[in-house]
Amino acid sequence: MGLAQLDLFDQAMLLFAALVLFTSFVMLAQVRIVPLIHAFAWQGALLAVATALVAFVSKHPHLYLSAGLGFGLKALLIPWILHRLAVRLRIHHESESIKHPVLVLLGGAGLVVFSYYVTLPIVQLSELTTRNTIAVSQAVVLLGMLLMISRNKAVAQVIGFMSIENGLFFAAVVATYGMPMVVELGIAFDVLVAVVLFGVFFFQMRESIDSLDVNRLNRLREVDEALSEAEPRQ
Amino acid sequence: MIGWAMAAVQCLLFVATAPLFAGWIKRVKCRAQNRAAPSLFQPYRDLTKLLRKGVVLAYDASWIFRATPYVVFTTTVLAAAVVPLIALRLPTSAIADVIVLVGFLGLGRFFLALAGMDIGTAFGGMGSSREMMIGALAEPVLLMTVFTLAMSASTTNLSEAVSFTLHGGLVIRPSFLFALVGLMMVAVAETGRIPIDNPATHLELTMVHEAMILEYSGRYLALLEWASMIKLMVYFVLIANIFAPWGIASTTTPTTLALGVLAIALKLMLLGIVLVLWETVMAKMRLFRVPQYLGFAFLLSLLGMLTHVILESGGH
Amino acid sequence: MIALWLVLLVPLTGVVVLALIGQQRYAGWLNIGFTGAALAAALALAYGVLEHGPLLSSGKMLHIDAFNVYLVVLTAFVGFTTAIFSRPYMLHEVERRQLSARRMRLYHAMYQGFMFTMYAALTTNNIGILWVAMEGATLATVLLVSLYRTPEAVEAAWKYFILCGVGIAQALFGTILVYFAAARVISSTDEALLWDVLYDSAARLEPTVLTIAFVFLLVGYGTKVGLVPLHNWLPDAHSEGPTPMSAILSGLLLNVALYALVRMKMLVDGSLDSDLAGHLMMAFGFLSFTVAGLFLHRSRDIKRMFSYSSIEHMGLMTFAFGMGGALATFAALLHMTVHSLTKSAIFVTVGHAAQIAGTQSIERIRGLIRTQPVVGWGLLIGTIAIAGFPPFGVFTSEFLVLTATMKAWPWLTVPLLVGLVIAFAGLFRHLQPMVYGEPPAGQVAVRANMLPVMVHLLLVLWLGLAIPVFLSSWFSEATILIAGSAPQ
Amino acid sequence: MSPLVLAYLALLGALASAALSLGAERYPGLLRYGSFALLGASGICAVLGGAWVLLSGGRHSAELALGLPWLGWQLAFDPLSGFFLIIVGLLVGAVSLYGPGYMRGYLHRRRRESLVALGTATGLFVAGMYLVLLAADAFVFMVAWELMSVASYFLVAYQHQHAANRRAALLYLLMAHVGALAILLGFGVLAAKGNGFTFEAMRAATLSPTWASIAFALAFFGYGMKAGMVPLHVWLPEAHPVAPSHISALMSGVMLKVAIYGLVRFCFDLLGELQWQWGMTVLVIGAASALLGVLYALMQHDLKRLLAYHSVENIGIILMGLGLSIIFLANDHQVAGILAMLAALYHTLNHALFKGLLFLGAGAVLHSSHEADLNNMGGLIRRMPHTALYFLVGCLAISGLPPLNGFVSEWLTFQATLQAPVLASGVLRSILPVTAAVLALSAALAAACFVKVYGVAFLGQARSRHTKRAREVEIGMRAAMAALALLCVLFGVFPTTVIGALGSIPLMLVGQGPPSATTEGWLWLTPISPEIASYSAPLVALALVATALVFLFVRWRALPRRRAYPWECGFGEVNPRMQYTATAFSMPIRRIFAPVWDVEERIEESADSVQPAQVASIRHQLHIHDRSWLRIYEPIGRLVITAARRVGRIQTGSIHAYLVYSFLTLLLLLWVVT
Repeated sequence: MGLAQLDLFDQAMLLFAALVLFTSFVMLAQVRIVPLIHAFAWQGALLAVATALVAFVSKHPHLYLSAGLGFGLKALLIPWILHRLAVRLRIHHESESIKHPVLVLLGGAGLVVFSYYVTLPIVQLSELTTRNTIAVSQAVVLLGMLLMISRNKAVAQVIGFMSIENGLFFAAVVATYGMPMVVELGIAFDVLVAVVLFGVFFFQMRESIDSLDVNRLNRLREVDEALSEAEPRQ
Repeated sequence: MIGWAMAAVQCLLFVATAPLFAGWIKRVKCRAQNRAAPSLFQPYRDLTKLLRKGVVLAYDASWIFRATPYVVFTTTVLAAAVVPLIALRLPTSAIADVIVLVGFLGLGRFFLALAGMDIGTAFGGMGSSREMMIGALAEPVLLMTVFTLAMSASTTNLSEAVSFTLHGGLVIRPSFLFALVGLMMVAVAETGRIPIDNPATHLELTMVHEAMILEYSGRYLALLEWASMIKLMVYFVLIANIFAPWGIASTTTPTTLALGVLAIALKLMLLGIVLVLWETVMAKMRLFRVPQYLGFAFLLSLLGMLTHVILESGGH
Repeated sequence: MIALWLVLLVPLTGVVVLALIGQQRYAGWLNIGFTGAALAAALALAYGVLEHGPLLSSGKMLHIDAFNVYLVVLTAFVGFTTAIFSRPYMLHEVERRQLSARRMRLYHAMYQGFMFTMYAALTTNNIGILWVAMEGATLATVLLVSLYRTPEAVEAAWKYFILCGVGIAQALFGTILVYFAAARVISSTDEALLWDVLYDSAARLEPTVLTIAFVFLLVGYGTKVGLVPLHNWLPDAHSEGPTPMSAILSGLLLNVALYALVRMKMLVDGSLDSDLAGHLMMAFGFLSFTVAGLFLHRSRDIKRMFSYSSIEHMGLMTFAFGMGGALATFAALLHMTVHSLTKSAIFVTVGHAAQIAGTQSIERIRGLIRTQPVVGWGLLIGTIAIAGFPPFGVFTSEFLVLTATMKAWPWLTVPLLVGLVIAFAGLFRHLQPMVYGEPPAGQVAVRANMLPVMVHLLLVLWLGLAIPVFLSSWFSEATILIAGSAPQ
Repeated sequence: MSPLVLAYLALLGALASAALSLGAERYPGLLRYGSFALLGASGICAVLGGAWVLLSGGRHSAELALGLPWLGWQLAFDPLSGFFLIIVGLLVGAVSLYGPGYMRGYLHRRRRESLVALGTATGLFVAGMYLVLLAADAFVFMVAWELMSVASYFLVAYQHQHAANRRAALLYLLMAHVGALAILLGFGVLAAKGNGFTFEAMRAATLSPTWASIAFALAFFGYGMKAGMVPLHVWLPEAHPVAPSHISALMSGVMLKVAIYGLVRFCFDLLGELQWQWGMTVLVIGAASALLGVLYALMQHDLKRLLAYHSVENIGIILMGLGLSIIFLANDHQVAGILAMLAALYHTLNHALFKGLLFLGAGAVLHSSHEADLNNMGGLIRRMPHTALYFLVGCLAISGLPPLNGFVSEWLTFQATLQAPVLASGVLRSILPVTAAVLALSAALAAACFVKVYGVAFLGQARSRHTKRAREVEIGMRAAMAALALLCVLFGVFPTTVIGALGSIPLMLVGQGPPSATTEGWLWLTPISPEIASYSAPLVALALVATALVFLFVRWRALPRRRAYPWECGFGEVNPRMQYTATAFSMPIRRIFAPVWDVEERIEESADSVQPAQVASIRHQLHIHDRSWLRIYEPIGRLVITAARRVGRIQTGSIHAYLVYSFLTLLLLLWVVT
C-alpha cells in the first residue's frame, strides 16, 4: 500500500525512521569526536520519538516506557557520559582522517540496498504498518558495523557499537512492537554496563598505550615472525 | 635299510673321490698350459700331509676359529649326501631338497667368514667381506636356476627332479639351456675359480677364499681344502646329473649301479675339461666386475624362468 | 525447584558478598565455598531432574530438561574445581605481579558474576534472557581479561569486548527476528520468546524468517563459540587473562555459547524441512577444526596454543551437532563434557607451568618433568588426553564422531583425520620440549595444587573406559531431545 | 575354567605390575623384583592360555561392562589370538627374567630417570598388547591399540635428555597415530556396512569390491605403518634403538607382530572375500621391505639401529608370506594358500624369538661395555662367552641358516612361491619366482650383515677401552637369552610339531588345516607332499651334533697345538686398528647397491707440513641417509608448515580486520540463504 493511504502518524513515523537512517550516515561521515557524539545523541532522540509514535499508533502503552527508556539512555545519559569522557581524556578536539570517505558512504548506501533486499521476504510477511522500517533498522545495524570498521578512535568505535544497539532497538520496536519488558530491561541494563566498561577501558588504554588509537592494538597476532621460531618438524 | 646303506656308500664315495676330481682338473689344466702335471692323486698326498702336521693358532683365535673347519666340512658333506651321484631315490635325498642344500653351503660360508674375522687381521676381514658379497649375489642366481628346474619338474627334491628329466626323455627346453649356463657361472663363482677368484695365488689384493683361510694350518687346513674340493664336485655333479641325467641308476641292481658310476665319471671328466678351458681362456676379474658377471648370470636364470613360464607352461 | 533457584541465587549472593570483602586473603576460600554450594545445588537439581524429569518454573521463567541440566552440573563442577585451583594461584599472582586488593575484589566478584550468567543462560526459558545472559558473561569477564593491565591484556580485553559485543548484537537481531516470526503465530506475545512455547510451535514458524534469523544467531553465538573466522578474540582473551579465567572461558563459556546455538538450531530445524542450519554448522565447524589445527603449529604462547586447541574441539562439536543424527549428537554431548573437563585441567596445569618458568613463551618453558614431575606429567597426560588418545574420554567421542561421519559422509572422514593428525602434531611438537629435557638453571618448583587436574583427568579416564549409566541415560535423553532418537 | 581365565590373569598381571611400579621411586626393589615377577607370571599365563586355545581350537567370547553404554567391551579368544598371545607371552617372560639385571644400569646413575614411568609404561604396554589380541570389537581394539602405542611412546621418550630421542619419540607417536586413524577408518568402513562395531557384525558385512578394497587399503596402510613396512618404516629405526634394550626387544619382537596380527585378523577373518590384487600389493611391498630393510641394515654401525632395520626386513618376509597366501586363496588354491599362511605365521614366531634374543644380546653388550657402536667393539667373545654363544645362535637364526628356526620359515616361503605354476595367470606365475629371488637375495645379504655384526662385535680384538673392560652379564640376563636361544633351536629342529600345532589357525580362517605337512611323522616336514619337497631338520641337527662331538673329542684329546702371532705382512705388531671395521666390511655392497641410499662421503687429506707431497692425515666422513625420508616425509612436513604460515596471515592483530571478517561472514551468509 502506498504512502498516501497511511495516516499522518504513520507517515511521520516513517519520516523519523528515515531520519534515523540519515543520522547513521551523518555519523559515518563525521570525523570529529564531539559532533559525532551529538549525532549519536540525535539518533537516540529520533529513535525515542519514533518509538513513541509507534506506541501511539499501535496502542502499545508499554512502548511509551521503552521510548522513555531509550530517550533517557541513548539520547541523554550515554552521550553525556561519552562527552565527559572525551573531555576528561582531552580528545574532544581531535578529529581523524578516514581513508576514502566517499567510498565509505557509497558502501553505506549499498548496505541499505542490501538490507532491503535481505529483509524483503520478512517485509512481505508482516502486516504491521511499520514493516517497511525493518530494512531501515537492519541498515542501521550494518552501518554501525561499517562505522566501527572505518574508524581508528576507540570512542568512535564505541559510538558505532552503540548505534548498532540503536538499530536493534529500532528493529525490536518496528518489527514486533517491542520485546517483552523483562528483555527490554535486560538489554538496557547490558547497554548501560557496557558504556561504563567502555569508559573504564578508555582509561586503561590510555595508561597502557597512552593513546586511544585502536591501530596501536596489534601486538597479539600470528603473522610471520612466528615462523622464525617454528622449529623444523622433525 | 639297504637304501640307507647305499646312501652311506654313495656319500662316502662322493667324499672320497672329490680330491680325485680336483686332481683331474689340475692335471688337465697343466696339460692345457703346457706345464708338467702332478699325478692325479696329488691332492690325497697333500691332505694326508696336512693331516699329519701339527696346528699353529693365532693368539686371538677363539673357539669359532677352531670349530669352523669341522662345521664347513660337515655342511659340505651333508650337501654331498643329498646330491644324487650314481643312484636315485636314496633316503638321504629326502633329508634335504635343493633349497636346504643351498642353506648348507650358506652355513659353511657363514662360519668360514666368521673364522676369517676371528683373528683380527686385515686379510681375514677383507676375505670375509668379499666372500659374503659374492655369496650374497650368487645365492639368488643359484636359486633362480634351481627354481626353473623345480618349476618344470614341480619339485625341489633333487633326485625327483633328476628322475623327471631322466624319464621325461629327450625334451629340448630353452629354459634349461639358460639355467645351465647360469648355474655354471654361479658354480665358478661359488667355488672360487677364475675369473672370480684364483685358488692358486696368494696375491693380497685379489684373494678372497684364500684370505679367509690364511691363518689355518695342519688338520684344519686339510679339512677346509677337502671341503672345498667336495663343494666343487657337488656343483659339477649337480650340473651333470640335472642337465644330463642319462646313465644314473634309478634301480639298485649291480649293473645299473656300475653303469651309474661309469656315467658320472665320464660326465665329470668332460665337465672338468670344460672348466679348464674356461679358466684358461678367462682372466681374473677386478672385484667390482664380479657384480656384473653375476648380474649377467642372474639375467640368464631370469630368462630361463620367464621362458619356462611363457613358452613351456603357457598352456595349462 | 528450590535447588533450581539456589543454583541462581548462590552465585548472585556471591557477587554481592565478594564485591564487598573480596580483597581479603580468605576471599579465595569464600569463592570456593560459593561455587561448592552452587555445585551442591546443581547436583540436587540434577538428581531431581533424573527422578522426575524436566521441570518448568512457575511463570515459565526457568526451564530444565535433560540437555541443559547436565551442562549446569558440568558448569558447577568445573567452576568449583577451578575455584579450588584459583585460590593459591591468585595468591601467588598477587605476590608476583602486585595485583592490588581492589583487583582481587573485582576478580572474585566477577568470578561469581560469570558463574551466575552461565547458570542464567543455561536455565532460562526465555531466549531473550539467554541473550542477555550471554552478553552479561562478556561484561563479567572482560575486566578480568585486562586484570593485569599490561598493554597486551588491555588490547586482548578490548578486542574481546568489541568483537563479542558486535557478534552478540547480531544474535540479538536474530532473536528479534525469531520473536517476530513467533509473534505472528503465538497468541500472547509475552510468551513468544519462551523456549518451551517456541519449541512446541516451531513447526508453525515462518521458515524464511527463521533462516535469516539463524544466520544472525549463528554469527552471533558463533562468535562466542569461537568459530573461524569469528574466533579472533579467543586466543587473545585466553592468553592474556589470569589462568583460572582461561580455564572457565574454555571450559564453560564456549560450551554455553554452543548450547545456545544448538537450541536455536533445534528451533530452526523444527521450522525448516531442509537441514540448512545443520549444513551451515558443519561448514563452520569443519573450517574451524582445520584452521585451528594449523594455527597450533604456529603458536609461541602456551596458553594461545591450548586456546587454539579449544577452537579446534569446538569446531569438532559444532560439526557433530550440525551433522545431527543420534550417534553424532551423542558424541558431541560427550565431547562437550570431556573437552571442558580436560581443557580446564590443562589450563590449570599450564598456569603452574607458566609460574614455574616465569613466562608463557613456549620457547622458554623447558624441562618441566625434571623440575616438578607432577606438573610435567600432568601437562603431558592432559595433552595426550586432549589429543584423543585412549583410554581417555576424548577418544571415545572422537571415535563416535568419526564413525558417524563414516556412515553419513564417508568422504569427509579423510580431511577430518588429516585435521586430527595435523592438530596432534602441532600440539606435540611444542609440548615435548616443554615437558622433557633438562630444565634451565635455577628453575624451581612452585606451590601447585594439582588436585583439580587429577580429579578432572580421572573423570575423563573413567568416561573413556566406561560411561556410567546415569550419565549415558542423560546423554541419551538429551540426544532424543535434540536428534529425535537415541543411539544404539 | 576356560582359556579366557588365563588370558584375564595375564592381563591382570601386566596391569598389576604397572600399578606396583608406581611405588618404584621410593623402593626401586619393588620394580626390579615385584613388577618384573608379575610380568613373568603374566607371560606364563599368556603362553599357557594361548597354547590351550591353539591346541583345543574354538572361540571363547566374553563381554566386559566397559566401553560404550550400548556396547560393552567384546573379547574373543580363538587360535589366532592364542598363537600371538604365545608369542607375546614368551617374550614378556624372557624380558621379565632380563629386566631386573638390566635395571641396575639405571639405578646407579648420577641423574636417575623415573623408574615409575619405566615400570608403569612397561606394564601398560604389555597389557595393551594382550588386549589388542583379545579384542573382538573395533572400539576396544582401538583403545588397546592406542594404549599400546602411547605406553611404548613413553618408553621411547624415556631417556629424554637427548634431543634425538625426543625427536624419535615424536615421530613415533605421530606415525603411530596416523596408522591408528587409518585402521580406525578401515573398521569404520566395515562398521558402516555391517552396522555394528563388533567383529561379528563386521564379518556379516557385505561389501562391494570397491569398498572392500578401500577398507583393505586403509587397514594395510595402518597396520603396515605399525609393522614398519617400506616406505612407512622411518619411525622404526629411530624409535626402537632409543628405548631401553629390553623394551626394544618387546617393541621389535612383539609389537610389530601385533600389527601383523591385526592385518591377518582384518584380511582373513573380517574382510571376507579376498582379492588377488591385494595379495599382489602385499607381496610386492613385502619384497621391497625385505630387500631395502636388509640393505639399510648393512649400512648401520649402531647395533640396535641395525637390528631395527632387520625388523623391517623380516616384516617384509612375513608380508610376502601373507601376500602369497592371499593370492593363492583368492584363486581358490587352498593348499598353497594355507602353506603360505603357515610360513608367514611361523616366521612371525621365529622373528619374535631371534629378534628378541638379538636385542637382549645387544642390551647385554651395551650394559657391560657401554658401547652401542660396532666400530668400538671387538673381541667380546672372550669377555662375554655366554652372551657370545647365544648371540651367535640369534645371528644364525636371523640369517636363515639350517638347522635353526629362521631357515624353516624361509624354506616354507620358498616352497609357497614355487607353487606358482598352479596359478592361471601367467603374470603371477612369472612374478612369484622373482619375488622368491628377492627373498633369496635379502636372506643372503642378511647373512652378510650378521657376519659383519658378529665378526666386528664379538671376534677379533677389542677396539676401545670400554670393550676391553667388558664383563659377562649377570645370571638373569643370561638365562633370558639362553631360553630364547634354546627356543630358536627347538623350533628349528622340530618344525613338524610346530606346524601341526598351527594347524588350527587355517582351520579357523580358511576352513581346512594344513593337508599333508605332517603326514610323514615328526621327522619329516613335507609341506605339499614328500615327492615335491621334504626337509628333515632333526637328521641335519643330528649330523651337526655329531660334528660337535668330534670337535669336542678332538679338543679333549688336545692334539698338538701352538700359539703364534698371525701373519701381519711384516709390520711388527697386529693392532686392533688394522681390523676391518663394520663400515669397511659393508663397503663392497655399498658400492654395488649405491643408488639405494643417499650416501654422502667426504675424504679430507691434509698435506704434511714438511713435504707437501706427502699426506699427513686423512679424515673420512660417511653419512648414509634414508631416501624415503628425503623423498616423502620432509616434503609433507614443509607442506604443513607452509599451510600453517598461510593460515597464520588471517590473524593480523588488527581489530578492523577482525570486524571485517565477521561483517563479511554475515553478508556472505545472508546472501547465501536469500
